[in-house]
Amino acid sequence: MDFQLSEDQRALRTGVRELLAGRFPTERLRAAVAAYEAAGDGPVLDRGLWRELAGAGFFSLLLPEAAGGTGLGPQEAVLVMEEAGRALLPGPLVAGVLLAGAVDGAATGERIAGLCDATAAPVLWDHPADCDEVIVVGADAAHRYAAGELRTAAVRSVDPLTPLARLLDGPSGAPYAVDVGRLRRDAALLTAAQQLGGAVRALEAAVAYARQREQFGAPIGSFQAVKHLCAEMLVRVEVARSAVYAASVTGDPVEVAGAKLLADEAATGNARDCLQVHGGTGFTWEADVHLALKRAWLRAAAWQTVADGTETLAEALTDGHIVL
Amino acid sequence: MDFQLSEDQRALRTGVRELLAGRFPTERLRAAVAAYEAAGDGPVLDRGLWRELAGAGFFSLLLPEAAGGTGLGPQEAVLVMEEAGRALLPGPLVAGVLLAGAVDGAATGERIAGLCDATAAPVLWDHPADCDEVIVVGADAAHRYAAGELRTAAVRSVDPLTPLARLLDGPSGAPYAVDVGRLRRDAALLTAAQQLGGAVRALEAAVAYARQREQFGAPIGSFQAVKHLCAEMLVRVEVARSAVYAASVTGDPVEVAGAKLLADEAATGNARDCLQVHGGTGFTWEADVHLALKRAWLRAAAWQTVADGTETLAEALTDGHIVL
Amino acid sequence: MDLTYTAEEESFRARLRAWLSEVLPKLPPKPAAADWPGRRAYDTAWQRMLYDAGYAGLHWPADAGGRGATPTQHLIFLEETERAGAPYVGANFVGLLHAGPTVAAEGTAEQRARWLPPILRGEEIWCQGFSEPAAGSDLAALRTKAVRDGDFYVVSGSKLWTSHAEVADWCELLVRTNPGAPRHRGISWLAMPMDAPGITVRPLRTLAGSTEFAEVFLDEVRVPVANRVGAENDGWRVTMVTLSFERGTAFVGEVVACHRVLAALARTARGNGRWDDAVLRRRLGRLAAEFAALWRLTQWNVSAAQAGGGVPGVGGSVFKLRYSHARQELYDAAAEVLGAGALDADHEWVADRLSSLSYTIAAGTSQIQRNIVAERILGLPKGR
Amino acid sequence: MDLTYTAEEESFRARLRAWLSEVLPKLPPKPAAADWPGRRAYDTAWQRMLYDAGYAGLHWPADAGGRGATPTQHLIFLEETERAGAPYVGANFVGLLHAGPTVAAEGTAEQRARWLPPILRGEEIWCQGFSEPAAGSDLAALRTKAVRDGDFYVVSGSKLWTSHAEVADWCELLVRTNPGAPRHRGISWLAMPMDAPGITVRPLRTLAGSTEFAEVFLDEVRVPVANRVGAENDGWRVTMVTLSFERGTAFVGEVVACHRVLAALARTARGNGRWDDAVLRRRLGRLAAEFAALWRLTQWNVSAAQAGGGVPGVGGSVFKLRYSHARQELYDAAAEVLGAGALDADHEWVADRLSSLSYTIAAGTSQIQRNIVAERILGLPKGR
Repeated sequence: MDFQLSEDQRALRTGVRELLAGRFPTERLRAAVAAYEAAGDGPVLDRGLWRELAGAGFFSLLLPEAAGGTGLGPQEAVLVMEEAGRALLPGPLVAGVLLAGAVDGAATGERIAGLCDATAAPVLWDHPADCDEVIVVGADAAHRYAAGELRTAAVRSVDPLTPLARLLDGPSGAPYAVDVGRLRRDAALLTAAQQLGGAVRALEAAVAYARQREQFGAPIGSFQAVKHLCAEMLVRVEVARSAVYAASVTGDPVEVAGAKLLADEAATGNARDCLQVHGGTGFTWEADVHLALKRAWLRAAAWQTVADGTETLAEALTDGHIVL
Repeated sequence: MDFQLSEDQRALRTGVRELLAGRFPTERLRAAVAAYEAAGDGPVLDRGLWRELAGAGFFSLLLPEAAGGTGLGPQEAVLVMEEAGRALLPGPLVAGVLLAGAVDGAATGERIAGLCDATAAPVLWDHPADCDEVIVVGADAAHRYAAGELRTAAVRSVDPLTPLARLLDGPSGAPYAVDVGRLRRDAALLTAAQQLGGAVRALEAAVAYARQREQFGAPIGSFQAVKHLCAEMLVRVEVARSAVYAASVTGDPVEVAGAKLLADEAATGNARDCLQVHGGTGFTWEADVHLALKRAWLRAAAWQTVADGTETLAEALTDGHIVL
Repeated sequence: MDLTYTAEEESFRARLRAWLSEVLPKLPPKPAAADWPGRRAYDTAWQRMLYDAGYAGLHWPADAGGRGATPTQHLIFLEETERAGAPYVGANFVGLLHAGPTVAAEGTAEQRARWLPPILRGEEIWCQGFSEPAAGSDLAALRTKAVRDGDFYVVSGSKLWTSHAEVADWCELLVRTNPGAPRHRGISWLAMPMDAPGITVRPLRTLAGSTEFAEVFLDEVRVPVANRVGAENDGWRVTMVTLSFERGTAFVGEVVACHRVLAALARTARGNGRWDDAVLRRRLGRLAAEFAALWRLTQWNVSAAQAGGGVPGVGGSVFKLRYSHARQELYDAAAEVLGAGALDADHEWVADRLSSLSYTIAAGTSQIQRNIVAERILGLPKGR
Repeated sequence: MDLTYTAEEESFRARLRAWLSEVLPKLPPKPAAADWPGRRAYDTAWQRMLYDAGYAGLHWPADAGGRGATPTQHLIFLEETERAGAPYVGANFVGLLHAGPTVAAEGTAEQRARWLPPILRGEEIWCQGFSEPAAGSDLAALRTKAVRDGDFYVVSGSKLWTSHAEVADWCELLVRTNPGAPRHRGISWLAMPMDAPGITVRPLRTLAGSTEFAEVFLDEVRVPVANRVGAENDGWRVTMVTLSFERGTAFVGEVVACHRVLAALARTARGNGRWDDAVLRRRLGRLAAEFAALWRLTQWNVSAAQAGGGVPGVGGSVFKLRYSHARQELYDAAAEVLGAGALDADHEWVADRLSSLSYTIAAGTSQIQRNIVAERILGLPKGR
């Protein structure tokens, strides 16, 4: 047993972190927010950036080398998604990774594929105007649509980096042959990894602010009330990280359910606490603190709700399905 | 509207507090614990104290003056029960107050009556060896038994001030004609009042200890972590107090349900936090901190569980039954 | 303990209800959120209607032009206007609830005559210039300085979180008049005319996307010394005195509103099937107990204020701690009821969820409130 | 990231399992909780069996008589013994897990030869004399003083929370040897023979009703200077060095036990109908995620220790914060499963619920742990 990152995995993480720091710094984050606000219902993603990410291997992570991929596995995909979550990178990233082998041009970033969870109510599709194609995934079957084939209603998204549309019709159109259970599991895992990254971002932001902001003649981070908020944020991160990484190793669907649950808690809880640490400053649009919270809400609603996750885990308890 | 204690109510509270400080100080509290531990399954209540309490009007609170009572109402009963809870006074007090008019000798303390909630699983009877008579209250009907008439199995009670026995038989014996809904409501209200008192006791103990105990060269109450625990304890007390007092005024069953819920939370939450403030000291038997927690658990299980209380409240929400 | 209202209180309530049912249908449509002049006009028109009907300054003392109502009457007023869907105090907030009472309590006869009647009649709007970028929780750290120059103070600095700055006539301003004195002893309270040269207002966008607040930059703004209320360097006390006027009514309308939202959540959940989820259902039941208790605690505090003892729990810190948390929980529950619909920013509950995030921060963070409760009520030692 | 065990690790596990299945059925019955001599005999007999089978001091370095096992092997050992229901380390705890490693790391050759072999063979039992009535969270405030008198220290004071004091042969004792020095610099580490005159042991009753701990009163107890480990006044460092030996295995058995309890809760709830309560059922599901993650975090920490980097999260503070809270939640959930049966003190889960109340207090309260995490991992400033 060696439950630590390998040398290669460490290098991958560092590489992705540096890539994103260079290609998607705060100015581009803010430009992405502005793009959404300016777009109406139009496209908002930066296609150039998308191709750059593809060029760096973002979307071919799970493709075998024979198919032009990197031949890496879920562990590496999770590390990349964690960094993407930490950078608040927008776009249908989970779809990008999971559909790279199924949708022409997705691996190279030439075309953008979407994934949509049809078990939610209402059914929401993210980045509708950016996607060239979308797979709508129900509980047991999936369907494939070209852009424009779906009737949708506009929704003003709570997350200013993730436009949404509501699907107006039930499943129809071309069936997409796929192991739906597996696809849903993988989508939950990669979403959990992004939540983990979001939780890390919120922790880092809170600690940096607590060190620098002074009130009552001292950095607020020297007060136990703030200190202890930050400590619990780290605890959430470490627990979620163990769960997400382990789920990427075992692929066990119950373990993925637990990982998604804990990563959702870490992302929303940390974003809330980060806001509290920032006080009034955090309540401003400019401080960017809200972006992590809104994204966390969005992801928590995708691919597994708390109710579904806890029921899955409860069932596994009596099934004798032992994760440990 | 004048939602404050009247002069008389203030005087009553002060009187009861002083009475209990004199008649049931810490030494007698500890003697009561020792009595339970020595008793095996035998009686543990101090009959002399019980008669003294009766003499002070404890059990005739709700009896009309014509029946030898004080002619006071639920508001006064709640104040007395709060003080009893604060003193951790043992015994079937709720039964004493509610059965004073129904059981001969109960009002004068000559005989001790018990009440037993038969909707719990298992059905537990407190102070079985002390009661001369007991009313077993089901969901819709109640039955009356003389001491010794019921088959019971011994239970080692988690609360060393409240011996318990488990009833072995279902309802039988003499039916007791009573408005069961009303009796259950009143029992829940008076139990909530004792929980409120227990929450106050825990708060007072925590604050006293936090002021006096020094670590790292300062009273631990000067550290925010301890300060904020204590502040939240006070918040729980004040919210529960408003709910319990208001429920005693309106008698609304939904309001009683809410009051019991919040008083249970205050009692158990405060006892837990009091223990945390006390650290290792609180973990000792001698510190008495545990007594409040164990009593809080016992009372939380009686007359209304969290599940039942929240369902009652939820139903009232859609019924348009507006408490406000 | 009496939760019934007196005949007088009931008759006050009946008259108010009758008046509301008569006037509310005639109100013009609400202006858009970003239409500040429209909002000012709407809010001040409502204030004028209250004035004409005898409800303006209900809780102000009679000698300040108010109605000298009891705290209970004020509670009834806030409860009934909220239930009836009457306009909020809006742009009149600072004038009616803070600057006005400050002038009433600490101003000279001339100052009272100048500033109070226009507030009551809805003719002048006030805003508040207290917080600064480096003075949030620690308000006494404020740096905006006022230097005496003859009959004027020359004021420079910046203020934050100022509502209605764009349309206000006056700003109640805390400034540092003695930089050498201990923090709390060098502050003065000034009424600054918002049309004075040197004032720049920059809207401040919140995480909800709206611009309910502004930053106010002050560059050598000249404020007459005659506009100072209270003695020079005594502004901290002047302000705290006013804050301590809390009569338990601060959140009456909000608690009523929370009850209404909660009932609507239950109805919606019944409608969309989520009510069958026992976890969500009991969560709503738990919140029903919470807001019922907060209503009773409100009545308790109002009664205590009416009895002359002031509001228990250091002017409402106990209440605010619990309420702000409960309100956030309410909107988290709303998100559960809405399911994925909670991602639609146009839904009223989603917008309110975003706003509710400020409740544990604004007007004293929960951390600061816990310090207050622990030190001033429980008597725990200051210091760490 | 590899969660499979190596062939070597699997063969270690297989041998251990085979041995456990052979010896455990032959164990004598467990002594009663209050039978201290019986417990000592039972625990030391088990230690002797481990010794004879080559499992004693598994994680000790070979040059101290241990087996030099990897952290992963130690994890496997703790996991398998817990699963098999083997005896706990019990009376051997302090010797094997703290005093022994201290002597191994800091003792002289003579001291190692004198004290280590009897620990491994189950011949001598150690207890710990660290905490004092006025030195709990703030251990460095300890006052028990040791005054040099020739070749002896004369020790007076009192110690608290000492397990197995009644039956121990030795006590690892922290004493103040230089009252004038800064708090952390005047402390020394002594091995005190428990049969020395002047020692009084008073059992300390816990809220669970048992007497798992004792107070130890020291009245001019003479301890040879030769029994000091490390330099005079260097005892704080000596102790901290040992505490930092954490290899992530501290809670292996407990996490395995929690999983077993959780599965039993689910079975019981299925049996008594409470499983139909979605609130309780999902609460158990939530706990399943929690303990699964804590198991993975354990494996993460053990792997980190094995890779030589030490345990992340300052030797397990992060883990302990979450685990102690989760374990308390587990027993609160158990009380829900039991319903009114949770008032029966004879039920195993009720007794364990009471014990679990100490988890957020013992070995560093959660408050202290959060300070450690915030200051030593996150680098937040000390001070308030």
